[in-house]
Amino acid sequence: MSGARPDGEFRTEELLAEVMSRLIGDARHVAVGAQSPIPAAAALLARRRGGGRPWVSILESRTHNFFTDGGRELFDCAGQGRLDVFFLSGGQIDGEANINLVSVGDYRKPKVRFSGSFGSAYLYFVVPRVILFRLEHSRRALVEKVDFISAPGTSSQNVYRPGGPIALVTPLCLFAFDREKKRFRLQSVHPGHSVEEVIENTGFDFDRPAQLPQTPAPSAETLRLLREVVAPELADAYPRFAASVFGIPTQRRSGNGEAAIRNP
Amino acid sequence: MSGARPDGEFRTEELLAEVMSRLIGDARHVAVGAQSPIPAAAALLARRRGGGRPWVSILESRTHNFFTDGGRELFDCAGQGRLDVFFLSGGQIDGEANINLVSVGDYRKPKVRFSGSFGSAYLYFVVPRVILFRLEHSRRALVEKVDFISAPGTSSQNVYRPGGPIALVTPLCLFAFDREKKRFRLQSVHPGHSVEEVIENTGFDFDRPAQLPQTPAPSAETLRLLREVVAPELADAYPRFAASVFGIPTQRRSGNGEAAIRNP
Amino acid sequence: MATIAGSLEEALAPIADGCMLLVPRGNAGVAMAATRALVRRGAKRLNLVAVPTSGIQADLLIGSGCVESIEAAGVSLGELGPAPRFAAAVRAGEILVKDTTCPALHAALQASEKGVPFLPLRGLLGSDLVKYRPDWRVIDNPFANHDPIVLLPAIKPDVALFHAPMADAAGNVWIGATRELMTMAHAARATVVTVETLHEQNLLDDPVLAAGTLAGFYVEKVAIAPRGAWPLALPGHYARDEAHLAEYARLAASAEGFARYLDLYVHERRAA
Amino acid sequence: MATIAGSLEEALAPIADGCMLLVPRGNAGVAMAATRALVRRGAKRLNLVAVPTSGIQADLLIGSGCVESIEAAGVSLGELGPAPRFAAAVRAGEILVKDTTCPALHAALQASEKGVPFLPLRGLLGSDLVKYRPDWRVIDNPFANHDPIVLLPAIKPDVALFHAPMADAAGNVWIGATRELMTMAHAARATVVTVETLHEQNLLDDPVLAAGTLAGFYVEKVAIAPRGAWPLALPGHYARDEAHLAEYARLAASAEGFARYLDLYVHERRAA
Repeated sequence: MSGARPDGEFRTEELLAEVMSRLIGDARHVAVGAQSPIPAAAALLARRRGGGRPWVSILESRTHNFFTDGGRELFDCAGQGRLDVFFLSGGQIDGEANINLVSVGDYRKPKVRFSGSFGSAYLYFVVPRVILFRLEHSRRALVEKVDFISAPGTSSQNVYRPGGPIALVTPLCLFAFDREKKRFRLQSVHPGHSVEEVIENTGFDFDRPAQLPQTPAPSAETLRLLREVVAPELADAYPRFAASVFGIPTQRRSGNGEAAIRNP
Repeated sequence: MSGARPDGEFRTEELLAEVMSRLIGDARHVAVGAQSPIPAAAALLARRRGGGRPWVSILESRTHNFFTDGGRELFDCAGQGRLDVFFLSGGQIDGEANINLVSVGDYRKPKVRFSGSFGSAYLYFVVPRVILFRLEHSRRALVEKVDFISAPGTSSQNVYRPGGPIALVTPLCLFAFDREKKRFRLQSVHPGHSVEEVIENTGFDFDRPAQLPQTPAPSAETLRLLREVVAPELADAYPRFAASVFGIPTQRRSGNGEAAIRNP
Repeated sequence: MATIAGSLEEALAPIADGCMLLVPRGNAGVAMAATRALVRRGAKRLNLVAVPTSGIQADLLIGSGCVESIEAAGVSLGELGPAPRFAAAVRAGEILVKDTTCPALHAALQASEKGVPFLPLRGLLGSDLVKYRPDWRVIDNPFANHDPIVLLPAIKPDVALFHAPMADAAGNVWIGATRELMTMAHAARATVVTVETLHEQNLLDDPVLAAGTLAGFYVEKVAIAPRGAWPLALPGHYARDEAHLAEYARLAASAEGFARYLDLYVHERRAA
Repeated sequence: MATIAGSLEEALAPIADGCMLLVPRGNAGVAMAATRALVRRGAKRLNLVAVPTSGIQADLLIGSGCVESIEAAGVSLGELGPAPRFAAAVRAGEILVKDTTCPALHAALQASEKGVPFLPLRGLLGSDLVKYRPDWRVIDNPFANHDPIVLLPAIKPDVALFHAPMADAAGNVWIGATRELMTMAHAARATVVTVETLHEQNLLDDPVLAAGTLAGFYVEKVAIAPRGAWPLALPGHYARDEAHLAEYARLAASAEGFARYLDLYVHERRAA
């Protein structure tokens, strides 16, 4: 639990939201799927900075959501070419940007079972700029080859694929993805971390420049926006995240006249 | 224009509505498409007699219409197997129950152009009991072979086709359709008409029994139901028909709080 | 995305000559005021796609020489008989007709809505519609043996144009249960809407209104056009003007009568 | 068609052992009171299809031994982590999982809704989902050259089960903007709905309500179950009970804890 922090200090979640927000760039429409509180914060931050652009759709949110055609609208919208940026994670992510949201070990009798592929096997193909994120930067999360391909990082020339990965954000660093080479390239290392730490904890091989920049820390203004403006907006979709990272009281989630029911 | 008629007298439209109503049988759901006022009357009559069964959907009606999923719902509903009876007509209908709603002569430069095929090319295949009707019983309407097949009367064994024609109703008679033989069979001739008249005015060959029954006239109770109960219900979809056949004042069409606009 | 246009004419700017224009059936919110404005503007070579049928709107545009082709399951004036300028233009070979059937049109739009290149549809086989639609394909259903099925390519319209009861300042449009308007907007590159009135609150803020609302995200332009569906109905708001439609049917039966109709109701702006 | 059932148990009669049961995602109106009643009844061999994901509902049914197979794009407790009984059952090989992706589920239901044997979908190629779904087919798009595309067979559920704010005496159900509930009802052979309350007027008589209404024509049974989505949310009516869901996550982490949860909240009927 936290609340205000001394000026200049920031949490990893805040740094990552800032990094993702920059990656969003000049998008028209950014959507955020299930279990993605940091991407949701990034999208709302980008929208604040853009003065209302891009449109932001947060799957679990009632207020940041213009969909009125049911659960399929997000996917139809992406199929229409009307979704520019999406975020995906994976239990495993490998060096060719394949993601695994299904299982480790034998598919039919796995050692570990994850939640499932959600929309990844579709959105990874049709959304032009997919930002990967993984909050555990380890050799078991970032692997040489995933055990199960929920969605492949690249496809052969004849496969219809206007979309795909552009980057991978972790608590240690930012990778860019090169679709031609099918490889990640280290872009910057976050403050307090080193390239050696990245190499040691990454299960796949990647490119890197001779001179490696540090990821810029979020500015005071960014932190203010995140804490004062974005965080309360996050709470309707991610009450626990908003509470633990930003200290937003959990009762705020039951806004819109919804009373929480504690007992039947 | 007409209004009340002496007991026992009936108009052709009333007889045909009665004939179609009997053909509806024990259906769960009957739908009526565009430009089909007599079928609409038949369906509403059947529903009255069935104490609220079958469900009746009238395309142009606001009150007899439970569709809330847009223009495609009728067709989706039929594709789901949830529509038992539908009515189709044709500029031309031939002896194999092919119907033509498109044109006479060369398709690209026709002598006569009709309105178009509407839903026929689909509903004829998937609705189990399609009742054909043609209000002009002549050799130019009931032809040996249609100039354009909007929808074929029969299909080969391997074509998915749970539906098709069961009968053809005209102002002169009732034909049943035999899908195996691909031929019509004369079932009954309407009061005031003869089998010779039917033969003379029909462009296709058809079967007929040695003893040909007369179509029963509508009972006094049927006529009462049609005139007093069904006719006012018809007026929201078919104001001109309800006015000219049943003498329902045309201002009734603007029910449901809708005011007619006479001038911009 | 949507902006509330200062005039009907401004709102219609996205409807360029030669574009593929998607319009709804007679009682689903036909933008008739906008249609008259297109005639006045002298729109040319429109490739009209009716969802799935049309009446006076298509007839008026065809009679005015605005139309190059029309894809529709039917064009008629309903109880008032055939659409006279449509029938005349077809007989004269002046327009290209792409005959279809209602569910095929809905399915082909849903294909665009879903971003797939085609949708399958039952029925159709053995119909001459298939014969004259070289853009349709028949394949063997891969999930069965010897089971032919038609595939319809996605229709990708440039602009969808319709009339609705209300919009709000954000360009959200309340369409009610006329859901094909939503599919049309999803399928089209741009959507232009005329409305009776502006609603003061955001339509998406009220869950009951939101259920019948197309998000402004999909809408390019909104213009206010009171009684904008006249002489057609806007269900729940006003009925068809039967007398006017009968007058149209009578006048449009001849080229001269049609010209007189235009003078009376379109060019003179008495109807706008 | 719909009848208002006298009890929740009576309404659930169409959900026979071994049937294919269609249920919505967590915030779309999950019939949790009905789910607890199914557990109490000892439902068996359900083939669960989640539209397109599930959480505590699937986990509860799986942990209670009611489920033979599940088709879903995801099963999880959201912010509270993995669905523990689901994960345990998969690791033990006790249930068959048909892994899929959200839009594939929506498309396969739309195929049923449209009465077509399949729908195509972009994406998917090169995913191991395709490898483990022998019921999917890859064909060459007939409208292009060397353009592979996946075809998904129609999902044809026996029963769709969900919870909604209100129904009327005719069985019409107001679902608002949660339109997948309509597709579910269209795709399923029968639909069972629990609602918070009965609405006194016919929902179809009010055009604003009608826009968000599923017609009773598609509904087999309606039962009144106040707070019937608890502990999940019914958006616009009540929020998720985070404390209870956290308790579920904690208890369900072990088989023993799960049994205790059932004792506390399901079998004792404290939650019904």
